[in-house]
This record gives sequence, C-alpha cells and structure tokens, in this order.
Amino acid sequence: QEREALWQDVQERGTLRVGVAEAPPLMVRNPATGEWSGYFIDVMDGFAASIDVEVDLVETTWGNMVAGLQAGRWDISSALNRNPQRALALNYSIPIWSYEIGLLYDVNNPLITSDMTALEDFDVEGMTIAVMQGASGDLAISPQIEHARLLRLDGANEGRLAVISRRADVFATDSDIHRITVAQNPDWAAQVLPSPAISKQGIAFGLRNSVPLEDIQVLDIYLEEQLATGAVQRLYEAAAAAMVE
Amino acid sequence: MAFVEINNLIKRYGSLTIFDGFDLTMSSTDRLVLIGPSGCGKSTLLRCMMGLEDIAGGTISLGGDPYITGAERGKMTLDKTVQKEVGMVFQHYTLFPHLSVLGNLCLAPMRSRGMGKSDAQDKAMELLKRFGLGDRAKFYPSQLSGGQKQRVAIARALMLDPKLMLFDEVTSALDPELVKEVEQTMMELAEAGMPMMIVTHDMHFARNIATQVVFQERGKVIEAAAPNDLFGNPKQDRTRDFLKNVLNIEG
Amino acid sequence: MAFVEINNLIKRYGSLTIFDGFDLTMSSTDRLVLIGPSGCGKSTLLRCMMGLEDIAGGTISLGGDPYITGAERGKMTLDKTVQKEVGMVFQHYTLFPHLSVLGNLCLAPMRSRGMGKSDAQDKAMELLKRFGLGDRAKFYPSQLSGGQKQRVAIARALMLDPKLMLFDEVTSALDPELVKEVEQTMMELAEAGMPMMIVTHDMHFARNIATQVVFQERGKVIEAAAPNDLFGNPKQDRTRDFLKNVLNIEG
Amino acid sequence: MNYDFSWFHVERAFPTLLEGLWVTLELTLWANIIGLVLGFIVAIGMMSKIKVITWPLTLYIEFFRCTPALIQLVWFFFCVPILFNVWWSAQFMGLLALGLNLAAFNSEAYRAAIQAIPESHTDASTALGLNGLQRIFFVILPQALLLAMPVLITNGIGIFQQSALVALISVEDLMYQGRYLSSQTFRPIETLTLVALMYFAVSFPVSLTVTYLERRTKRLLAT
Amino acid sequence: MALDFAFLLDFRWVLLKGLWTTLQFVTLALVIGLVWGFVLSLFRTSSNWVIYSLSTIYVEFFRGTPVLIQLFWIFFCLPLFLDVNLSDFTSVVIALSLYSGAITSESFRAALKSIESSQHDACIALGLPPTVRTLFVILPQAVLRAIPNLLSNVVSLFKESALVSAVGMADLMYVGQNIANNVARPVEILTAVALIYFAIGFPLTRAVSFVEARLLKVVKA
Ligand SMILES: Nc1ncnc2c1ncn2[C@@H]1O[C@H](COP(=O)(O)OP(=O)(O)OP(=O)(O)O)[C@@H](O)[C@H]1O
Ligand SMILES: Nc1ncnc2c1ncn2[C@@H]1O[C@H](COP(=O)(O)OP(=O)(O)OP(=O)(O)O)[C@@H](O)[C@H]1O
Ligand SMILES: [Mg+2]
Ligand SMILES: [Mg+2]
Repeated sequence: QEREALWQDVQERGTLRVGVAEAPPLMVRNPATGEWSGYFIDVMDGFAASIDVEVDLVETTWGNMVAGLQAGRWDISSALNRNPQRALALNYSIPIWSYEIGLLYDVNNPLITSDMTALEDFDVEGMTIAVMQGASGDLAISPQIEHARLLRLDGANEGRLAVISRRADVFATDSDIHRITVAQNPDWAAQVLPSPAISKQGIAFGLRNSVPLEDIQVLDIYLEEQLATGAVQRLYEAAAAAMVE
Repeated sequence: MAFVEINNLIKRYGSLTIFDGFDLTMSSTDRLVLIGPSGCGKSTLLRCMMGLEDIAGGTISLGGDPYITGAERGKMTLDKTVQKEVGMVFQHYTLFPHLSVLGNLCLAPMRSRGMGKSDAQDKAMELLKRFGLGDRAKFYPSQLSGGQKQRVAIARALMLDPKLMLFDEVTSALDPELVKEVEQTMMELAEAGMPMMIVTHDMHFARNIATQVVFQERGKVIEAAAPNDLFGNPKQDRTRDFLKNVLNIEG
Repeated sequence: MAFVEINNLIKRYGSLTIFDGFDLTMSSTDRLVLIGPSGCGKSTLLRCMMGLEDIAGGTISLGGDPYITGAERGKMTLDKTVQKEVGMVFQHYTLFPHLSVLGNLCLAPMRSRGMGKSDAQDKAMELLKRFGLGDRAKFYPSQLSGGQKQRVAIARALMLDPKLMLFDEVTSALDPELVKEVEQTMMELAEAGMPMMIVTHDMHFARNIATQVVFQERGKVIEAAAPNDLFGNPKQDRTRDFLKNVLNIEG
Repeated sequence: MNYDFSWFHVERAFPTLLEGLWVTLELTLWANIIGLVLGFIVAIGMMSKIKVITWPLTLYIEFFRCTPALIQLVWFFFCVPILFNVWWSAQFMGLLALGLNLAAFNSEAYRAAIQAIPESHTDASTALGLNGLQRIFFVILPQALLLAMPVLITNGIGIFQQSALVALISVEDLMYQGRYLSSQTFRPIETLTLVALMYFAVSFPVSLTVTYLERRTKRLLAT
Repeated sequence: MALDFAFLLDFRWVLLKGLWTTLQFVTLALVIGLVWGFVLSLFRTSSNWVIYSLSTIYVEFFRGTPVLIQLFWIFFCLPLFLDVNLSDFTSVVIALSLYSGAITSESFRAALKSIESSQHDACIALGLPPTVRTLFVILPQAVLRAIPNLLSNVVSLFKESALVSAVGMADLMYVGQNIANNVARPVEILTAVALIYFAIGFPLTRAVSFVEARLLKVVKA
C-alpha cells in the first residue's frame, strides 16, 4: 500500500479537513447558525494552529465516518472510539477522552425498575435495546447481549424516538448525549449508567491506514501535551457547561 | 298494441333539449331505419331505448311492457329484465380487447345469465359459424379486420337472445370494402325475422333492409313511410332536401 | 414524354413484394384516380412517389426528370429538389398539433424555402381565404373539425407550389357530412389545373374528378381508362367484379 | 488510486447479504400485492362522485405522493405507536408504509388507465346486461391492469429500490445487512458496491421484461 | 408525552435555510438532469448497438438501485476512482443529476415514441430537412408531451433529495435532525419537516394534473 505524507499534504493545502458528526458535547452543531463547537473541535483547532494550518470541518453522519475517511473526503475523523476491529482498517491517535455508555429510558416504562443497574439486568427476554448503527454503542453492546433484542437505528434522534414510542425500552449510547435529552425532557427521560461500565474505550482521532506512524506520532505528541496540562479537561467542562444552559 | 312504443319522450343534455315529447311505434315484424341530419338525435334515441341515457319524461315499452319511465326530477325507473331483452351494436365495435372473440361472446351469458361455460361456448361457436367466423374464435380483436370486429359485435349481442336489436351506424367506421360483409350479416338477421332499429347514413342499404323508414330532424319525426315511398316519393320538403343533399354526390 | 413516369418500379417490405416491375404514366393535364381493393398497393405507390419509401428498383420521373432511382442493394438515389415539387395529403391530416393553422402553413416555406415571415403569412392567408378558412388562421388543429383539418392540410401542401399533388384517401377518416367540403376543395383545385394523383374509395367522386382512372390489383395495373369508360363499360372481368362489389350496395 | 480494495470480508459476508436480499424481495413482493390491490380499490373510489369518499382518498394519495418516503417510514415506525397506541413489528410497519406508498402511486396509474378505456365500454357492458360490479371486474379491471402494467411494474421496481429505506428503521433487509457489515468490517466501500450490484442484478432483468411486456400489450390492446 | 410545536417557531429561519439548500441543489440537479436526460433519450433510441446498450444499462442502473447507495457511492467511491476532491455540494449535485437524468430520459423516450411516424412522413412531404424536423416538429411535441411526466419527476427528485441528509448534507431533513438533536424533541420536528415537504410537493403535483389536463388537450389532435 502507498504511504501518504499526510501533514505535508495538509500543509501544502493549508487546511486540515476534519470529519465531524453530531455527538454533544464532543461535537455540537448549532442549528441556528450551522456552526460547530465542542471540545474535540477545540482540540483540533489547537493542533491545526500548531502545524500552521486552518481547520476545515466536513459534516457527515456517524454511519459514514469511516467511509468518508477512507475515501479521502477528510483527513481526520474526529471522536472515534478505539477498538481492535476498527484498528484493522484505521489508524488511531492516542485517546484523549474516555466515554461511558448510558442507557436512556422512559420513567413511565414498567419494565424498568430502579434496582436495574448492570447491563445484565437489561439483557432479558422482552427487552429491546436501541443502538446507533455502526456507532460505538453498537460495537460495544452487540457482543454482550444474549436475550434482549437489538434495534439498530441511524442516529441519536431515532434512538430517542424509539424510547418515546416504546419501540425500544432503552437507548444505549454516549452518556453525554443522554444528559442533554434528560435535561430537555425531564417529564419522561432518565438514564442509567450501568455498573460495571459497559465499555471502557478511549475516544481518539481516526486516520487512514496509509498514514505512516511517524505522522501519527506528530498528532500524538500534541495530544499528550494537551492531556498532561489539563487543557482537554478544561475544554470539556466549558463545552458541557455551554450545552446545558 | 305496438311491439315498441315510445310515448312522449323527453330527453335533455343539461339545458339542451333533444326530445320534447317524441313518439314512435314499431311492430314486431318491422325493421325500422332512422335517417336524419347529423345531430338530430338518432343515436340519442337508440341510447335512450337501451337504457343508457337518463330520460326526463315519457315511457318506452317493449311488448307492451313500459320498461323505462322518465322522471322530471331524480332518476328514471328502469326494468333491468326487459332492458336485457334489447341488444345494441355500436359504431366503434366496443369489443373488449383483453378477451378473445370467444371470451367476448361468452362474458355476458356466463356472468349476467349464469349460463354454464360449455353451453355458452357451444352457443358462441354456433353463432360464429353462422357468420363465417368459426375459425376466428381464438383471435383477439386487435387481430381482426374492422368488418370481422363488427360481425363479432353483432354475434356478441345475439348471445343474449334479444327480442329487439339496435344498430347505431355500425358500418360508418369501416373501409368501404368491409361494409358489405356487415350489411350482409344484418340482412341475414333481418331474414331470420329479428326486429331491428337501425341508424345508418347508407341510403341504399336503408332501402334494402327497411320495412319502414323514419326521417327525423331536430328531435321530431318529419316523415315515416315504407322505403319505396319515402325514397321514391317523399311527401315533405325537408325530407326531399335531405335526400337530395345526401344522394347528390352519387348522381 | 409524359409528365409523370414510373418505370419498372420494384418495392418490397421485407420478403413481401408489393410491386415487381410496375409502370404508369400521367400527363400534366391529367387527374389520375387510383382505385383497387384494400392492400393492393395504392398508398404504397403514392408513398414511393413522395420519396417516403425506399424502392428496390425502377425509376420515378417528374417532367422528364428521374428523381427517384431504386437500388437492389443499399439506398435508392433521390433528388430532393424535385421531391419538393411533389405535395402530398394524407388520410389522417398529419397537421402539427403544436402549431396554429398559420404556423402549420408557414413552417415549410420559411424553414425549407427561406421565405420571409410576412411573405409566408400573406401567402398562407390568401390560401386560407380561398378555402374559406380565413377566420381559422389562429386556431390550433385540435380546435378544428375533421373537414377543416383536411382542408388546412391541403393548403399546407399548396404553400410550396407543388407541380403535382398526391391525395391518399383524404376523406376516409371524415364524417359523411364533412366529406363534401373537402371534395369541393379538391374539385376547385382540379379546375385550377393542378395535376393530381388521387386514391379514393368514393367512386362517385372518382368519376367526377378524374380524367383518367386506374384500377390496380396486387401491384399490377389491370385497366386504365377515362372515367366514363372504366365505370360505364369496364373491359376486364376483374374490374367489373370489383366495381360490382363496391357499387352494388348502392344499386 | 489511493485505496486497497479488499474483498475478503465481503466474500465471507455474502451469505448474510443474500439473507438481506431475501428480506428485501419479500418486502417488495408484499408491498406490491398491497399496492396492486389497494391501488385499484382507491382508483375506483376516486371515480366516485361522493365527496365524503374522494376527499379522504385524495388526502391519502397526496400525503404519500408529496412527502419523502424516508419521512413516511420513520413517521410510521415511531409516530404511529405514539399517536395511536399500536405496536407492530418494524418489518410490518415498513411493509405497511411501503405498501401504502405504492398503492397511492399505483392508484394514479390505474386512474390514467381507466380513463384510457373508451367510455363506450361502459355502454357496451350495459347493453350486454352486466351490472356495475361485473363491469368493474370483467371489463374495467383486466383492461386497466393491462394498460397500466408498464407503470405498475415500474412503480413496483421503484419500491424495490426504495425498500432500502427500511434499513433505517432496523428491518434486516439487504441495505441493513450491507450497512451492518460495513460497520463491522470497516470495508464500507467494497460492501456497498457489492450491495448496489446486487440490487441492480435483480432490477435489471425485471426491467427488461417490462419493456418486452409493454410491447406485447400494446399490440394486444391496439384496436 | 405532550406534544409541543411552539418551540419550532424559534427555528423557522433555520428550517427555511435548510429548505433553501434543498431547493438549490434540487434545481441544479433538475436542470442538468433535463439536458442529460434528453441526450440519453436520444442515445436510447439510437440504432447504434453499443450506444443503445450502454445508455440502457446506465438508465436501468440508476433507476434500479437505491438512491441512498448511489449517493453513498458518489460521495465515497467516486473520489477514490477519480482521485479528485469534490465538495459535498458538488457531490450531491452530481449524484442527483445522474439519477434525474436517468428518470428524465425515460419521460422523453416515452414522449418521442408517442409521436406518430406520420409526422415524419408529413415533414418529408413538406420538404423539411432533418434538423428542421427535429427542432421544429419533433422536439416541441416531445417536450409538450413529456411536461406532465417531467413535472412528476421534479416532485420525486425533490422528495428523494431528503436522502442527502444521510451523507451529511445540510438540507432540510438534516437541519431538522440537527434541531431534534439539540432540543431532543424528534416527533414535532419530524412532523414539521414532513409538512414542509408536503407544502412544496403538493402544489407541484396539482400543477402536474392541471398541466396534464390543459396541455394534452392541445397536443393530442
Ligand atoms: N353527452 C352529451 N352531452 C351533451 N350533448 C350531447 C351529448 N350527446 C349528444 N349530444 C347532443 O345531442 C344532439 C343529438 O346527438 P346525437 O348523437 O343523438 O345525434 P345523431 O343524430 O346521432 O348524429 P350523428 O348522425 O352525427 O351520429 C347533438 O346536438 C349532440 O351535440
Ligand atoms: N410498413 C409496412 N410494412 C410491411 N407491409 C406493409 C407496410 N405498409 C404496407 N404494407 C403491406 O403492403 C400492402 C399494400 O399496402 P397499401 O397500404 O399500399 O394498400 P392500399 O392499396 O393503400 O390499401 P387500402 O385501400 O387499405 O389503404 C398491404 O398488403 C400491406 O399489408
Ligand atoms: Mg349518432
Ligand atoms: Mg391505403
């Protein structure tokens, strides 16, 4: 396989193209202005500045995060979960965040009681668990489920819709996303953070297989420093605060 | 009492009055030919008799039985049993293109008379043979010539053993060469004693087949007479004018 | 030398041979009427003369000029300049539905003769007036009666000042009442001295308009004569049979 | 080209894709049955002069003709349970949405075909003593079917193509399996190319058959 | 749950902007598709075997495979094959134009086929050269006859365009989803978006019936 000189190309172009999809508060699209914010985007801004280029955000959906990267529509897929299967087809930066899968449910749903805390409690006959097709929730949950039914849907909206319409009893995805849903719909929405946690995957940046490790190291070194100085944590807190207000 | 009796027929299309008290009678041994200028209501008359048009007044009787009674308001009353004893053949064949010749003939007897399939087919084959169409039973209408189509249409109407046949310009859409075969079929039917009412523009045929010719204009009977009288010695000026007009190209 | 001369014409549709060495001549003062049973090749002959059909052999000449020469293999040769001197009117009008009457008349002179717009329109209006259609210039074909459509089609062909006009059953698709107006238009054209070849099933009209009648059957001329001779005293048995067949309904 | 094609995973996944294709075909078949039958009933209803019948039918037809099929499916799947308190399976809801969508389009095709049947056939039926129902069944329906067949089949293939949308409501059709596999193997480009070819492999022969049938019916119905 | 449509008012401009994006690329795709479709329809009536087969396969491919896959393919596979970079907007316009060309060509083809051969005969009898025949006699009639069908295609393309949200194009559908993600009220949003599509699509289909009734009366002599 050909090796590409990613940063050289990026610097020649002057822009770093980053594939983004909605995952508040990691990445948020403001519906009123169409502008993106979120701490993953802030991190990218910082990195781009450090190699002296501009960030060019390319909007996509979670289902196309890998395809668009492979097709060269953008250089970096932002906020991908690291897992071994994906690593066969992609390269990763070091993780800068770890996420937790939360289970969103309808408080009026009689199937769900307050003593259900582990994923096994939900993995019973008659329970339907919605996940976002191809997203980390899907990849993490699917292998662990034996009795419950899985409902693979396109996006977070459909997941929420599934819970509202009782197509699904719970919707498993990033707990940060659920936090917003609960805040906006206090009348019915609630979430459980299962313990033990469902998956302990890091969230990182994805790059094409053809990007050489030397180039990835450039990104990793930058991220390492941001983590060490606590900059990432500060960015997260700012973004999360902005979301909930 | 006459076989066919039309009494005080009133027929309107919206505000256009076609018949305003029209009377006509015909005996069961008659073959009545209707002639008249375009738009005078010949087709309308046949359609009324067939029960295809809602009439606003008057009665139409067959064998003394008033099977259609007009109503000024609301729908006319129509006796469907008697209606089924009238057969009609149209200018444009109106064969059903999705059915074979045999299918066209058998549809009505099987579906509206409850005749068995093999009985219907036997009867159909007999009629087709009589009309020289025995070898066309399995053909579809699109595979027939115009003359053949029209003869099939006549046979189809005969499948229900009508007591009266109505023919509305059945040869007008045909190539001149094909007119004769259809007219022959009708002649044969006439010889077999079928009562008929015929609308045609072909004066020669009218003369040959009619026992009575009715000349109508603007919804009124102007003159009714035996063919030799009406064609040879018309009493009314208007009849004379009409005949002159129609026949002069052939002078 | 004859005005129109068809020599040894060979025409095939696939393996079906319509003409196998057909000859015909016509003088410039003639109006030739072609009669014959359905399928004998009357339309095909006119279509060949118009250059609409690829012929496999023979020549067709106009004014001594062989403008169509058949070829057994490959395409015939066709002189387009002479072809434009022949006009043709079809059974089904073939007016252009998206153009007004005026537009139909002016299209060819403007686009293929390079006539100016106002010249073409003046000429068109003159022709339309002559045919009693002056008030229909802005109408679309769909707004005209069949007889009017056919007269417009004749006017359209005349816009190019043809030296020879071909008419293929131009009244067959018309209601009987409308036939006369079209035939009158053709009579008028005949009186103005236009050479014509006419296919018609109307024997009375044929007799009135023709200076020469040609009876053909299966791609062969059986008999050609002046109309009174051919209709009054046909020489050939087949002509007699044909005429008897077509005319006897009118006996 | 800067991409290594790898067909290994896709090859392994082929049986799964075939299962998906089977579901797609089943959906298409049933949606077509609904579309053909219901479409005709709606077309007949639309011929009625009674406003109480035609109004709701018009609303139904226009809703399905004027909104994206994507929204119809999602709406059926999620909003119907919320609003009407009924829970039917995803497969059934998908089928219902597709079937109703197709019926709306087919009813228009039928309507055009019925209008193309000469009015004189109604007269001829009356003259032959056929009643209203017999006329509809033995004279109008068969001709409407024949005349509308090219459009009906085109619509039918269209539904085959559109049925891919049910993947978005987790019906395990060909598209769903394709998307699932591509997120499992991270070989979206190969998987979806193969899926596209599989759709084409079904629709192309069908479409050629339509062209052929179209020519034949034209000849039969030519009068 | 209680439905509450009031909050949508805050987003009316955003939704309109999404609609505007939709209308932009749909219009572009329609115009390109119209020209491309006419060319294709001529290819499909060609007597050249190769041109005929290729154009037939092209048309059948785009009519017979899910538009979702076509979009995906143009977005992610075409850049790999051509080794070029295409913007989202360009990709969407390309994908929808290719699709609309295929469906448009069918409308034109049907219209061309419906013109009787006697019209050609009449042109020859009037001495009209082939270009005049095509431009002044055949094309206007074909366009007139195809108009109802072409308008229906406008409606279908407009609707199908909702799919571009699936590849991340900020059209009406995508904006709707974005709002729903933000306020987490998908039912209201979905219904509102459906109504917006309907509000555009419905007058268009009415126009189709109107044109059908009016135009065809003139053209069908
Ligand atoms: N359905 C209709 N609606 C309105 N007017 C009609 C209708 N059918 C016929 N008419 C009118 O009724 C009158 C009589 O028509 P009808 O068809 O009976 O005449 P006709 O004598 O059969 O003429 P033709 O010899 O041309 O067939 C005509 O003026 C015609 O325009
Ligand atoms: N395009 C064609 N392809 C094959 N055969 C044809 C074609 N056109 C005509 N024919 C055949 O050629 C023969 C002559 O046809 P033509 O139309 O010239 O007859 P006609 O004398 O004009 O008959 P009619 O009086 O019915 O118009 C017929 O047998 C007909 O079937
Ligand atoms: Mg009449
Ligand atoms: Mg002929």
